[in-house]
Amino acid sequence: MMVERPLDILAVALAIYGGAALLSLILPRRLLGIVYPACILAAILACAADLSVLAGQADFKAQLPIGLPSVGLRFRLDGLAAFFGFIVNLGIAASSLYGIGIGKADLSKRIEPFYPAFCAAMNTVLLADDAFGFLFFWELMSLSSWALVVARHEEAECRKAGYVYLIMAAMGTAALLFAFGGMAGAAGGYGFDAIRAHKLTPLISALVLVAALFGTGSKAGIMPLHAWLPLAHPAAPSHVSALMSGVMTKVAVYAIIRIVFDLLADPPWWWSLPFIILGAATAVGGLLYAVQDRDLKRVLAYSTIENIGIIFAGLGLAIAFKATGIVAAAAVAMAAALLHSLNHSWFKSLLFLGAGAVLHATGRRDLDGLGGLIQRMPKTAFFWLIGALSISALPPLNGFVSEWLLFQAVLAGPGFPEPILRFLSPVLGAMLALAAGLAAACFVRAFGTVFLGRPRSKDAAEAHEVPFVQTLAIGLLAVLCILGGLFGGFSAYAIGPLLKTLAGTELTGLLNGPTKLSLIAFDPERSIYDAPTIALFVTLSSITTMLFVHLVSNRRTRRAPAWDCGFPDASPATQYTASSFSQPLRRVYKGVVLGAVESLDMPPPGDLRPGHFSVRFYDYAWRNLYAAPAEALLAVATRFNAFQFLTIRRYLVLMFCTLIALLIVTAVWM
Amino acid sequence: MTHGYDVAHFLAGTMLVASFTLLYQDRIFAVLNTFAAQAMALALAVAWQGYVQHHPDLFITAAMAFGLKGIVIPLALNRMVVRLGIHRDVDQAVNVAMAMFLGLGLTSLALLLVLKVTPGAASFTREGLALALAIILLGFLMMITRRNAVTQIVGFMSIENGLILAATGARGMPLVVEVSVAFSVLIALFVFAVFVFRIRERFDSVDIESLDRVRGERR
Amino acid sequence: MNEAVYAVAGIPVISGLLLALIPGYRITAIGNVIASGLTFMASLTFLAMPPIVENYVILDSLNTFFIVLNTLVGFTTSAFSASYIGHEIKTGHLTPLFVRFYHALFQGMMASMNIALLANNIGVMWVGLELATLMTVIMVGIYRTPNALEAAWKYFILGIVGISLAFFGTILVYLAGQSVLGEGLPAMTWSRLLSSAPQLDAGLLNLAFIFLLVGYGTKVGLAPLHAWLPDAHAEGPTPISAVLSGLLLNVALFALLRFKMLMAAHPGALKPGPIMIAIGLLSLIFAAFMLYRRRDIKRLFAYSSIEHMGLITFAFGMGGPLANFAGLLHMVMHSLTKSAIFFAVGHVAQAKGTQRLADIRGLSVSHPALAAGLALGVVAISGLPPFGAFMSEFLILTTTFAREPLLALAAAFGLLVAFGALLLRLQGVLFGTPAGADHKVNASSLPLIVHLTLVLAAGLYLPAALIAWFQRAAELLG
Amino acid sequence: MASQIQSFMAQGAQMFLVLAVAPAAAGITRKVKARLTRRQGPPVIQVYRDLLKLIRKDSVLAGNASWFFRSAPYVIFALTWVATALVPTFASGLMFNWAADVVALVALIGAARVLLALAAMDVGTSFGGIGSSREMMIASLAEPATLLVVLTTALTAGTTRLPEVAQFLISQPLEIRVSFALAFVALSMVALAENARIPVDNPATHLELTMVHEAMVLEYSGRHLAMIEAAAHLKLVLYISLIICLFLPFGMAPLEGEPIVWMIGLGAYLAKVCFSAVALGVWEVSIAKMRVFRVSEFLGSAFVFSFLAILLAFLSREVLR
Repeated sequence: MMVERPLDILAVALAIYGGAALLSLILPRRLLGIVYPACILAAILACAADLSVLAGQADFKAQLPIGLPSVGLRFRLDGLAAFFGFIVNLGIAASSLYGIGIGKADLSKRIEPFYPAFCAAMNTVLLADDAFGFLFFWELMSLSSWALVVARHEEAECRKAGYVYLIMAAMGTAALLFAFGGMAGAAGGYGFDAIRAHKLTPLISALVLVAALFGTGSKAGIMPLHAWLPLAHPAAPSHVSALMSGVMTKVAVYAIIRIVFDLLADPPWWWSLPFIILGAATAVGGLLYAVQDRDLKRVLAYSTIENIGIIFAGLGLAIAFKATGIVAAAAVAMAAALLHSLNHSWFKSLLFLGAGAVLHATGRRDLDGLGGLIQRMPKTAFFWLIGALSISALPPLNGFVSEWLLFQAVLAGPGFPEPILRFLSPVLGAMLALAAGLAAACFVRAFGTVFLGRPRSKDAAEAHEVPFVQTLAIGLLAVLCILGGLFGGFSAYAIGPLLKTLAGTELTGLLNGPTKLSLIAFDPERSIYDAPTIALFVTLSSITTMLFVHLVSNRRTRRAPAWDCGFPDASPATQYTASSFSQPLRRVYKGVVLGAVESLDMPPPGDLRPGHFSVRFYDYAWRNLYAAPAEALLAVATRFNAFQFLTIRRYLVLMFCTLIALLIVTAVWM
Repeated sequence: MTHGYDVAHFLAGTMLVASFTLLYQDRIFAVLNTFAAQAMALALAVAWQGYVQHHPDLFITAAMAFGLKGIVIPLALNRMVVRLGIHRDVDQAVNVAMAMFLGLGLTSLALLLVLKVTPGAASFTREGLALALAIILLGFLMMITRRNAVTQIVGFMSIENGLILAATGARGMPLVVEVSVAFSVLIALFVFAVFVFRIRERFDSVDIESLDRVRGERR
Repeated sequence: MNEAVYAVAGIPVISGLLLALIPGYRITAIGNVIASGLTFMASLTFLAMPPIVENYVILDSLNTFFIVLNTLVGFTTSAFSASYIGHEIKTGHLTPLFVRFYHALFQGMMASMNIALLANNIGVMWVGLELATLMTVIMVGIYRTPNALEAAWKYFILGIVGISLAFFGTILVYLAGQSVLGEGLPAMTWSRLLSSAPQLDAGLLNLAFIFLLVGYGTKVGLAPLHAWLPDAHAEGPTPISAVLSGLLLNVALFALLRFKMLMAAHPGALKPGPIMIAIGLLSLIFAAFMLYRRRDIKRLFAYSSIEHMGLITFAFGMGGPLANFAGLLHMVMHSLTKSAIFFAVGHVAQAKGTQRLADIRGLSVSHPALAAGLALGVVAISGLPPFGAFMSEFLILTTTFAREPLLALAAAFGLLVAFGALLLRLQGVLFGTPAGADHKVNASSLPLIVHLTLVLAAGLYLPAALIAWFQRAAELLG
Repeated sequence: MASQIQSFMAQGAQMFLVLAVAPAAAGITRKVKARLTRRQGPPVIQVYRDLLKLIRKDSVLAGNASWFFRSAPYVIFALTWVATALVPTFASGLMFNWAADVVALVALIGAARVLLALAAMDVGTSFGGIGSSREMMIASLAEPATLLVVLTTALTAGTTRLPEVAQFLISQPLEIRVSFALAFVALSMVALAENARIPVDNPATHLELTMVHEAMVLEYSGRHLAMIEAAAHLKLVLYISLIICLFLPFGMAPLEGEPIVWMIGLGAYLAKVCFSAVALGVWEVSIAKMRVFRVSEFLGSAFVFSFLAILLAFLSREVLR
């Protein structure tokens, strides 16, 4: 068992995670809080190890004599694993920091023991270097997160969420089993190196593609497999939701990258089609649901789906470019996918932790019951605003960096030899543009209804700021979002070696732009985006304007009741609610892609009862791909159930028929 | 040697005929008598095998077949039928013609199957095997075409007759006697069980359908 | 001939007779545990023993481990039943007289199963299996409630018909062997038959295999022949359910495997693969669907046993070293896990005073330890890591997909449907606010812990010797 | 070095030029509209007066207006200003316009819009809600359309940097490209929508049920309102300059041009702006405002045009430059 140092550090980190999990099983309830500092420590160690590998780009292997006979349990830490390990552990650190702030009363044997286990599982998935180990830890990851989802088991919807989640996870694992089975072949070379060596027939490789897409897509929330995600992610405690949405989905992204770009070294160009099509559809579809939903955490979950769609689309472009030999563009697309995974993990964790803070402060998640929190919890509001702006892909924040790269990649589309791809890339561009617009709408709505305006409920009016560590956790993430936005060029440069291994080349244009920090997709003549300069510009000009205005004006400000076109002190109920905000969009998209039923009960003139307007949403995917099959299954089960109630004679008849059937078969056969 | 086989075949054939008769008898007493006849034929066949193969211990089996299945059990069942007052019941689940057709089909299937067996594969010739198989299948058929426990017992016993026939036919097969004893014990259990259910008056008739009254999950 | 073999076969017989004589259920319970423990000790020596091949006894790579497993589960189950039966007598479900029978029969059952496993003579193997069946029939009916009697009756009738068919199969095998090996003992000695398999008559073998498949398949509980299994599990005492699922099914399948080896060794004989695959898949999917409408917790897990037997049969039907290895592994994992589940279920049923799923709620609040045990058991049986069944199902599905994607799809479908049902019921039992009765029950969780630990350990690490045995057996299974 | 200084000057000049031109453009439009409707109309200079007046007046804030409400106007103004300053108008040799290519430019405008929509919701009045909800609906269609248009031209020019695009177009022989025609139409429609012009919105009314932009800024007053108004004017100029730069950049001075060339460029630019302002005025009086929910169809068609444009561009082009 030979190991170099980074793996040692990771082993220590894993040991801490595992130790925390085991310890928390025996600790008394009020001491359970210690798992969070432990997790932070482990996460920091792991991050250090991953960064050192990212910088060095050497890969380290280890093998334990356990696991599958004759294969053993193999670990490998290479650039890809390190990059995603960095994402994972940073997310863990933030969520754990938030977790420190959890009150003693909220600690429970149903959460704290599983939290470190979940963290450990996510790390080990990235490290696994054989099919068995990979799926082993993959399933452990699902299992531990399931336990966290059903932590609040008294609530029926949490139970339902957990149920659907674990079933989908099991289906995904089955699909991945198939993928690896196909790749390993009947002889069963389950080590990743053996899989790399093993060449596939076109049919098998097509099956593998489908299986892998299903397996990873169902975990990441690709439409139409996504319907479990808006149930499960919000059901968990907020700091766990942050992990599931911000980090666990990235593990799925890692899996598909590992399979497509590493294990099946050079995929054919048409492999990119499902990625691009599904990715684009998911990006827009996810937002359409996000912009309609009335539950804050569900909105975030749907927006996770959207971002996963963007990442998958980026991967699709990367595959296409790589397969058609346009490596420079492949590198750009790959960089977009990778950086978006990184950025999304940051702002999505931020937003979920912020939502957790809101939930903790007001006890409610429904947008229509919140409002005006910017007064009661200014820090959270400020950080959440930054998160919302970054996820809406606005410069100079980090969300825009990956978005920009992706558009650059799309613009390289005309280079495709295949007409289909030439046609698809502008479609993808349009979809991404649409997604960008909708994202802005979605988060204006979310931030506006939750933090701005006047409180729509007593809970919201009596909200209070959350403990310092929690705001600290959210704030640090906000800082990351800003830095990530300003120094996108640097991060693109940092993942250069990784891009070389995955896409074939790094972003060559970097560093020879006007400033060292400008982000350059191909070459300076073609495209530059320089966040620091823009930021500088904007700040300078806003400050100068402010100074100028204050110079000229008489700086006097009076407070008065809102004018509101002459309607004095209208009640908060007159504000636009989240559902009324999304009504125009609903009008635009209803029916086609969005299941929404509006019902209006307007009393006739003279009738004094109040009118009622209500909207119901349903997810098409849920109806057709989840509910319908489940009903069919139960119907079949009911049919079969008759076999429980036959008479003994009839059972004998069954037996007799079996015997005769088999006898006839043999009679025909031999 | 050959006429030894002829005799064996004659007896086996008689048993097969008896099975068919069992299949279309719908009066219980007639069923019992036919069964007794089949059992006697079996006893003779077994005894003959013992004589041909110079396996004296087969005579034990023969004696048991004769005594137990030829006389004791039919009488016991007779009394049971009388006590249960089911001697007029007609208990076919499928009508006789159907049953006969099925029986013919099964017999031909048995022959067809055994024809595949290479000749002389075993000292016990293919015809004997075919007959035994046919008797077994017919017994099974009888079990599933009759509703009433007594006739089911009879059906099972004729399966078992077929087995004993096959077993004794197979030259020098060890444990035959022990197995036949074991089977007799089984049958005794079977009969006893029916009696038990009757005596406990938990099931008002021995119709198996009613045994299923408290079934599975009907709570 | 080795005295350890005598011990494994003899200890249960003798102790069974003794237990029948001793009054007082406490002593008999302890005696039961001791006897099973001794048998287990004796069987442990097999692990360090060279293969034995004699006229009546065989000890080879296939059965060595299963005997050890058999005695081990017998031992743990006896320990569990000691605490279980105590509660049953307190609540008056059983009278001491019946408990005396019970313990005697328990030992007798173990004895006959060990004999069936050890037998080199196909006739003796048959006798062992049938004795085991009859004894379990009586055990199932021991509560003498209408349901129990009805279950026992169903089990009895289907069982004896199965017996007869299996016996006819045995006769046919003998006939096949007789023409090559001559009359008498050799033609019924499995090892001799195997060594001279290629000369045997293919037609007879095929015919024989069909009858054996239907006959022993009834014991295994394969789909159209399964009818006895759920009721027998649900109505009998829980230790018996554990033994039925954990051992009897295995032993029956083991007998079937012996004959499959015979078929595999004969080039001319029909390949049993397709038939086993078909029946296996049928059982798997059928049982999976049956799981949904269950209202009785023990019947639920009985159907899950059918499902897993189906999967195992499917694996052996696929054949090939990996699939066979996986099948053997899954047999072991299933018997350990399923008996563990029944231990948990038994205590749950006693604690809640009912077996109705609808009446068991919020167990994780009222009985955390039991709930954890049950949850771990279900996780393990559903083939989730870190438990052993994950490895076997991983191997089965991956290898099948590489060879026959559609079959793999069907198998996975069945497994997922079953998982859906089990998880649904598990969540129903564990979560929510507790409801219904809450009796005091002094559960001995040791057997449960032992089983789960073993399964967990197997999931992480398989001892080299076990792997070697299974790989050799897998070779022979073709 | 000399070019450095020159381009720096260009940049500075540009910043103040747009600032100076913006209100005038609005004023011209207003004047044209007035004249066409047989009214005298305010002088063009009036817009400047209004702005100064607003700045001087003291600002009245709603009781529950937060820090965000107060700081938003300045940021919005700054964002729009920077964005406008980065579009090459009279010369392509601006010092910093490499800092943001078209994609970034569109995003900057988007940022300003998002902040405005948020600010509108801060006070918590029904009209603020109406305004921002409609604004975001419009934006969700307008922004992608804009992106697609700029991408179309960028695709043809093989670069996303505006100066290069402009230079490329100048260097090309004059020819009508179908994709460009579509893109032009689309961008014009978007420009109307984005600048709250008829038929999408009417800047001149407070007709409650139809207003969008005005509804958002209802609560603003004094210097804050001045900032917002200025930003609106800038935005108009920004879109005009963008259209000019993308579709008719003729006369634009190259990086190392003689002062005389620059003068020509400046003149050309001003002429073009005036022309567009007049055109806008004419357009506004010659068409009626449409219902708010027809807007989606209007912009939807804009989106479709731009999509067709980029599709054609993709399929016609063989390989990248």
